[in-house]
Amino acid sequence: MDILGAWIAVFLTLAIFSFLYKDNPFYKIAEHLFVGISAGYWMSFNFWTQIQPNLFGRLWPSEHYSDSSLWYGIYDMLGFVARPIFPAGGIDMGHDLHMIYLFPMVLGIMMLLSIYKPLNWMARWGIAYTVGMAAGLRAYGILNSNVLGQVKNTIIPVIGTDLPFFSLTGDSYFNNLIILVGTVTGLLYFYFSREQTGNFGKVTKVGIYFLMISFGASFGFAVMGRISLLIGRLLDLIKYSGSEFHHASIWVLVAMIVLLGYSAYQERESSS
Amino acid sequence: MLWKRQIPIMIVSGIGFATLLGWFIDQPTFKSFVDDDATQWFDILAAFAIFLGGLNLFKLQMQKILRKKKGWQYSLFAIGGLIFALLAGFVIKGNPEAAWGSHVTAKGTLFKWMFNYMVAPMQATMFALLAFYVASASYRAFRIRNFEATLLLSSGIIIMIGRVPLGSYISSWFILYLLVLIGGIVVNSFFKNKQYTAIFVGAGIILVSVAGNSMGWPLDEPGIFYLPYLQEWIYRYPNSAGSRSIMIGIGLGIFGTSIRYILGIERSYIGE
Amino acid sequence: MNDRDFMIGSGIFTLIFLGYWFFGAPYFIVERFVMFLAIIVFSGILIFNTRKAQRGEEIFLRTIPGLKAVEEAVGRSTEMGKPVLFVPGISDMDQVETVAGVIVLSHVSKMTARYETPLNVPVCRAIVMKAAREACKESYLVEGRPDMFHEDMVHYVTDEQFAYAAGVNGIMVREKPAACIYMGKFYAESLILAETGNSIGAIQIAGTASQSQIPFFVTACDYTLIGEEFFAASAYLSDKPELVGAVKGQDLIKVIILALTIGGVFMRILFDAGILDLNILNILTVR
Amino acid sequence: MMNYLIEMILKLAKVDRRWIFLIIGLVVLIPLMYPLSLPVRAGKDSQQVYDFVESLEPNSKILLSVEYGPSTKPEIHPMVTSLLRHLFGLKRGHKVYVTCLWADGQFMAEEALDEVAVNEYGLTYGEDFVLLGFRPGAEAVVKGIVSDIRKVFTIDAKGTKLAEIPMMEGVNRFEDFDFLFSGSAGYPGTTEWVLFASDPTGVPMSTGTTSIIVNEMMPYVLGGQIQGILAGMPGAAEYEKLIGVKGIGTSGMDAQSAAHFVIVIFIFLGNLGYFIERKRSKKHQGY
Repeated sequence: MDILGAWIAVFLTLAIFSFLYKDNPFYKIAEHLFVGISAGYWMSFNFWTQIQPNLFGRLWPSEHYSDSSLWYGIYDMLGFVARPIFPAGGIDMGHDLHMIYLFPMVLGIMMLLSIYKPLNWMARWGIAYTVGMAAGLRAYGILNSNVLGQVKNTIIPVIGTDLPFFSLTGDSYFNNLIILVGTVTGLLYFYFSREQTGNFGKVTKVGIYFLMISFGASFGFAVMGRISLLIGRLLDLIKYSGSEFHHASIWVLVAMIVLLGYSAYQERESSS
Repeated sequence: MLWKRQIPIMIVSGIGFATLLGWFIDQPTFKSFVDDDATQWFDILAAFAIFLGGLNLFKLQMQKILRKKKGWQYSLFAIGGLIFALLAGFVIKGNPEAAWGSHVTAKGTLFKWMFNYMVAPMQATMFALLAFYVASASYRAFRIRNFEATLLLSSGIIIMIGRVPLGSYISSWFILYLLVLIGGIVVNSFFKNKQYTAIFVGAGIILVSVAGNSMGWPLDEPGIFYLPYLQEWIYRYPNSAGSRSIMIGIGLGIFGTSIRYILGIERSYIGE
Repeated sequence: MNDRDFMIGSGIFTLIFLGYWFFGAPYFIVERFVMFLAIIVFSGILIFNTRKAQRGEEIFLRTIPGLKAVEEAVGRSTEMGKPVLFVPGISDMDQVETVAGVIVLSHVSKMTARYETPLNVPVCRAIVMKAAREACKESYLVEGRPDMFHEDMVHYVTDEQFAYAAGVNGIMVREKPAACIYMGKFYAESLILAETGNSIGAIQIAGTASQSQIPFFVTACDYTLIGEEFFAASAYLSDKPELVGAVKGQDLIKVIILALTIGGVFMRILFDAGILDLNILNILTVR
Repeated sequence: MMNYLIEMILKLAKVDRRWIFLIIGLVVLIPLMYPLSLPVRAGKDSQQVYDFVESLEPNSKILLSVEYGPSTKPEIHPMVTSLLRHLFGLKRGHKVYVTCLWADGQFMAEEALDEVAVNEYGLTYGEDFVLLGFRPGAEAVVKGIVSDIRKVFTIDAKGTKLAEIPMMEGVNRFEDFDFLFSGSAGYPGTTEWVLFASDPTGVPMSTGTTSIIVNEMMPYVLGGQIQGILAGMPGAAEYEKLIGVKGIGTSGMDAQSAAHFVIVIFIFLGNLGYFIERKRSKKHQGY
């Protein structure tokens, strides 16, 4: 099973890399397979990590199980249909009984029902809940950390303490001044109610310079990170080229190059 | 209309206010809703919704196959992958010891096998494609077009080289000589006079050599020309300033937008 | 609501809150008072400016080139007879950026309806699919072209980040859209999308608040809405006074923030010199 | 000769990007097969993480949060294993609690613990380290851990009830930990820990992130909200150097250095071609 897996993994890896050459049947196979499998993967995964434990586990916890109650009667009926999802005697996920979780269940079922055109509007409630929740939670967190927190971090001494005037990589007045100027001018770039001309334009220009340095640095970091990932990928391929996997990487690579080369050759023939 | 418009707007405002105020209210039931349940509900809702998405994917790929649209053969892989993943998720466990529910993470199950040899390698390979793209993007985009682009390029290159071990072998004196040469190019394009350029470059080289000789050519001095130090300075100070201003801007943007949703000023996300 | 109502409303609110405070503020987390104040004041500014704009006061906003380009890009697709591709990011509706992306989509779909250009919106989350469909449907209805709308112009690909990127890549190289618009929350797939879009020669416009992805869009796209510009986009595109007013309000908040920063630095100097006995940093620290 | 050179540079500047792809691939592959072993110099931020871990009181409780998957494993995994080696190697009775915000993070955490805690140090599960496992919900999980860890995790990853795990005694909420290390590749990750856990409670934290999000984290590091940062694979290599155990991070550095230099050479050639081109077109316009 592991050797078969290694061969599949190698094929899929190289098939996706082949997109760098051009769009080709190998890539198309890998792409479609990836889309299909991952959709099914996340459907199953979310069901078993969200709906079953966190929703059903709260609605029918094993702690409160009794055969006589009507509520668990429904549960037993469901269990009759799908035992793995509704194991005998309630679900033991350590949750207490939370009837309030009927609300998300109703929202979820409404979401599913919205596939039927006349009930299309039902999805809106779920969307509305999501947006409302996100807005409320984010507004506080982001104002605290991204705005006030960063303002606080920008209030740094520029005179009057025992810091040195200049130190390349340590704290110094010069570096603090850079941070202060950069933050203020950068923020002014995002001031919309004024055209960026004249003196104001000059100030925002400085802001843009800081933004550009920051973009460049990000880009540099990105190059670094992406190369690291390629290193990881190639290390795997090197591992799979070993004899315990029957040299999977090498064989698949050769086969792919031959096939792609052959089709490129044929294309050239037919076009000439 | 009530069901389709007013109630969704009321849900957004109601939930939005509740989650926002929840940050300030120290009341156990309310607090646990805001801290825990609010996002949990969303996760449950999203877990329901993903089935809707899967159905849409299935429908579109099926249509492609039935109508024999161009490339329909590949859709077979998408449908096959989806069905395979759902089988592994809901029907075939593969490891009798793992219980339903924990089979999505337990060792030795078909689901885990699918993850290890299909999902993970494809995920990682798509990610690794970025190593190539980042190279070609930097090759194309890092052109000295104007001052801003030059800043972007310089900070990118300094970070790229300064952060890897090989970069720490580049003496600051080498960089100084390089700067003298670049200065020469600038002087040349500014004055368009070969004599000036020669004088500038000659004087620069002599100056750097004398200084280097008197200091004994230390690798990392003067520090501002030693790439590992310089990159640290760039990413700690000017880069931080730039990204901080973007951060504050984004923070205000998200805050303002969230408040707009909560107050019902902006409603077009549900088709108003 | 006019100014007077606004003043009366905020007066009543303040009175009620003072009363609540007077009675010991039960259940209130007092350490977060600074944040509470900030939210109230900033929201007040936003509401006030929104009202002001609704009354018809002229509000000037500087031009953002990327937003002007959206209409041009749609126009060019029409001329070339090729579709417009819109990617609303890979996050769910619980990210404010995604919601903002869907709002931009509602404007873009108005343009495609007007120009009768096909629109293709692959999405990564089913809830986003639902919301995007509603938004598009409404736009086509408003433009009087409900016949041109069909549900599957917004279609689900998969929840998996890179499978989604692979799928969108496939759409790009096979359908060759003339305009690719990326608006929403993006992660590592940003560069895969933007580079592929670049290789097929499409006009690319991006807008995102994902800080780490902005540089890629800046280098690989024709126009990029950076951070806050992206959130202002819906106001620009819709031209609705209440939204324009809110952007103006945000600008005022920015001025306050700048004043706070610079004033804070001075206060800190005075504090360090021992002249002022008030550490501004303690005030701004909210646990 | 000169003309020939110029022609070649111009040709190189317009080279099909697939040649770049091929060269990058080879430049990364070859050093991996034939390593050069360049030495590594530890930067300030890695040193800060190291020093902070060194300064932890004996018998500290450390929360390790795993937020990466197979796709970002090459960058973060070496950091996590090095940190574990450091913590256990100090032999000061530190206890490590591992949680995962990413589903696939649990596989990564299992691997790291098996490798270091079990195989290298022979430690006992439940007494020296525990894998609490993955819980879905992103920031909700973080907030849950802050308010009551036993509500989020009723059982650990092996299905044992928390009450039956000896080292869980006295651990009820986030504030009971002495230090948090987040190995983070994106959302949910370090940002959520800063916003919802470390900032509100004041428990110190460090982080190891992919290179790409370092930039986003730097303001937090400079503001003292995070104690040092391990930045990408070089950060991992630096930490490996600090604790004196070489690993994937160090061996990847050769390929990394080589690839960076090749990219810089490409950029240089591209600019050279661009300059020559621009000069020529100016001449043609008859300056």
